[in-house]
Amino acid sequence: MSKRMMFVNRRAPYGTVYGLEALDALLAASAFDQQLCVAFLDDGVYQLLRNQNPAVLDMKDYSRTFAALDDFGVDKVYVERESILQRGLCDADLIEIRRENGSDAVSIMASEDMSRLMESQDIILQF
Amino acid sequence: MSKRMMFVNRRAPYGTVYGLEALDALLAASAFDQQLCVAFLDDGVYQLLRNQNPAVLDMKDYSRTFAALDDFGVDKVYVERESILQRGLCDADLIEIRRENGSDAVSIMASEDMSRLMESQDIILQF
Amino acid sequence: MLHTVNKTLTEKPSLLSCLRLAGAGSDILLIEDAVYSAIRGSTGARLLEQSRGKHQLFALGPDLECRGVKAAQLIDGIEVVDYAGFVALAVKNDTVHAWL
Amino acid sequence: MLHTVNKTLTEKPSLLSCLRLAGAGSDILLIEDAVYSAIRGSTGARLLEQSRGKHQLFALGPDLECRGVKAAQLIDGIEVVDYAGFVALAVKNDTVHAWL
Amino acid sequence: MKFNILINEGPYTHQASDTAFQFASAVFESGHEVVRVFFYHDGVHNATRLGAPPVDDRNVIARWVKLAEDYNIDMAVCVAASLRRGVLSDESASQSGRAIANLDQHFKVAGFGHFIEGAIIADRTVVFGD
Amino acid sequence: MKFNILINEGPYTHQASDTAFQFASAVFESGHEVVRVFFYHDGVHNATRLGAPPVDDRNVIARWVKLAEDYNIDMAVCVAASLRRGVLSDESASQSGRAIANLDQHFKVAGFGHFIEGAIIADRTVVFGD
Repeated sequence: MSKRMMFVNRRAPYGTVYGLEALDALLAASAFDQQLCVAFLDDGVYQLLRNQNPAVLDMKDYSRTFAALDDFGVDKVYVERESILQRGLCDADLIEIRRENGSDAVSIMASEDMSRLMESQDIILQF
Repeated sequence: MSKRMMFVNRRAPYGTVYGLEALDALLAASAFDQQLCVAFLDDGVYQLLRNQNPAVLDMKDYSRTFAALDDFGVDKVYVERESILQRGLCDADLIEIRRENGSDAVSIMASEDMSRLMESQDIILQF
Repeated sequence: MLHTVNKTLTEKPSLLSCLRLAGAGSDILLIEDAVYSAIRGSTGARLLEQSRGKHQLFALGPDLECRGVKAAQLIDGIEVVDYAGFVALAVKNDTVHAWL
Repeated sequence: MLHTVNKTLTEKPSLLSCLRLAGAGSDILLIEDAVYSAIRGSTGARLLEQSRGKHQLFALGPDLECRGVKAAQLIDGIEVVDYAGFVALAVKNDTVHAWL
Repeated sequence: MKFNILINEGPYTHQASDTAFQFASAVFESGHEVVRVFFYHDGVHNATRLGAPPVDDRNVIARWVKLAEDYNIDMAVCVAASLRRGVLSDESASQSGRAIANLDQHFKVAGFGHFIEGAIIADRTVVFGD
Repeated sequence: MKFNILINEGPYTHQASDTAFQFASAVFESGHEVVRVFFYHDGVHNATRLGAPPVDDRNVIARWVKLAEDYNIDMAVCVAASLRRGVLSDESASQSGRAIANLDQHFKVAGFGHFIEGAIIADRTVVFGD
């Protein structure tokens, strides 16, 4: 019986390594036959900004891997709308993540819906 | 020509090691002939609460050393009043720190005075 | 679901996110530095007081004692538990969700 | 005095403490994650806008570029500097005060 | 009931490892068991055998080792996180061309999948971080 | 102008060491000099010689070593902070009864007073942390 596992990103990229290592962890988890999803809220939404260029600081642009999440069997990406708005951002500022069939893997949702989704998980890991 | 150096504690004790290591650093600095002072603001004021008992978690009660700061030549301790009040605390909740001559080493001051004091330093180290 | 929070609001805003997203009826346990947020009159306590109807609130006793915070200083409606109580809460709830 | 801040308000409230305690006329440089706080419409930006008369505001360009934040997204009155500009600010001011 | 534990921060600097240790001890005292403790991010520093804390302080690593021995807990550090931070087993040392290793022998090196496997077999997963 | 630098966090986990490195490089490019870099708290992990980051990532420690060699920077880790965290020189290893040491040879071990001395002789002290 597989478990519902949510990987929650709440921190900005580059200032700390948590975002990068969260993605490493998610990819490792994708090898198991579980029901995985990934969520971005609070400063975690900054991880999805377009046009990142960490090469300027000799760092890796791991945000490019988000576009390939479906290849790893992770096809559900949830983003909290309030977290986007509170940061002066809008949906169009975020990168697109599509499934192999072309459909949008990203659901931008209100806090209440994010809350319900969280409550339905078996395992929640925050990074 | 000696320099004015301020050690600023802005973090709570025990949740992280910064407070303990700030005190170690302050004592090491006291061996040099500089004008040292120590300030507590934001969550740093929790370091001065009475009746700490970290032995319950097998940790060291380094707050006891504050009472002996004068022995190390540190006789100026500044605390921001706003930081105390914002935490539901009052002056009486804090430990006493006295100089060898019996006078009170602690000055509890308003933000504006703390600001002026900070601006007069040559070196400021936050922990 | 059991939610754990380990920082004060003035260290990190994770308590805020927890209170925004924790479902009604879930348990919230304050551990480590978060126990300071239960002190009456603090910014954290005012938020916690508003959420008492929605959540059952707990604070870890050894973290309170370590920091010199007495039960009398806490807002009403916070139950103090020891590590065995933390384990019991983790057993009672299907999921333990740490807000980091 | 040059004050540096390296976190967003939603990570740690150090920008709040910096703005409360930095003396009038001092320079404030946003580095690392703090550069997000200069984005127009964010909580941090609203605070920064109120303090523009009191402080000269700077943001570290490489940290903006790294994170995909464009100059056009920033509030007015923020000067973008590179690391050489950071050094120049540290030379110009007698003291560099990092808010951690 | 079976517990699976994740520790994300190093010893001393953050309280995470202390809290996890007290929690794990209470799990056994309550008649349950901790089947696995996995160390991620800076948590891998909990597995060094070179730590020499002051004699008047607790020894966080020694405490984990004793608990693991007493109750047969599986303790593992993440391979990628530990390579990055210089926590090496004999094997990872020789693979990365280093003459010495600093991983305490009571810990093993494993991929993050080892933690996920723990999460699947355990009844509860509890995370300690900062 | 002479700069004295304090680094309070370990490599990779926090950006502090990266920012300090970029700043230090710019100090030299601007015609000034960094006389001393002192590593405190988790900053002592910047001095390990066992770090093996992924090949497609920067090597934070190697970068410091090269800069220190190019410009003759004095780099030191705090003795108390490094003992606690298991970053040992040959001398501190033998004093604490360990057979091996993991401190890179380009760093020395010193008391926090070494940093204070740097603050006294330098024109500016700049701190990088989290």
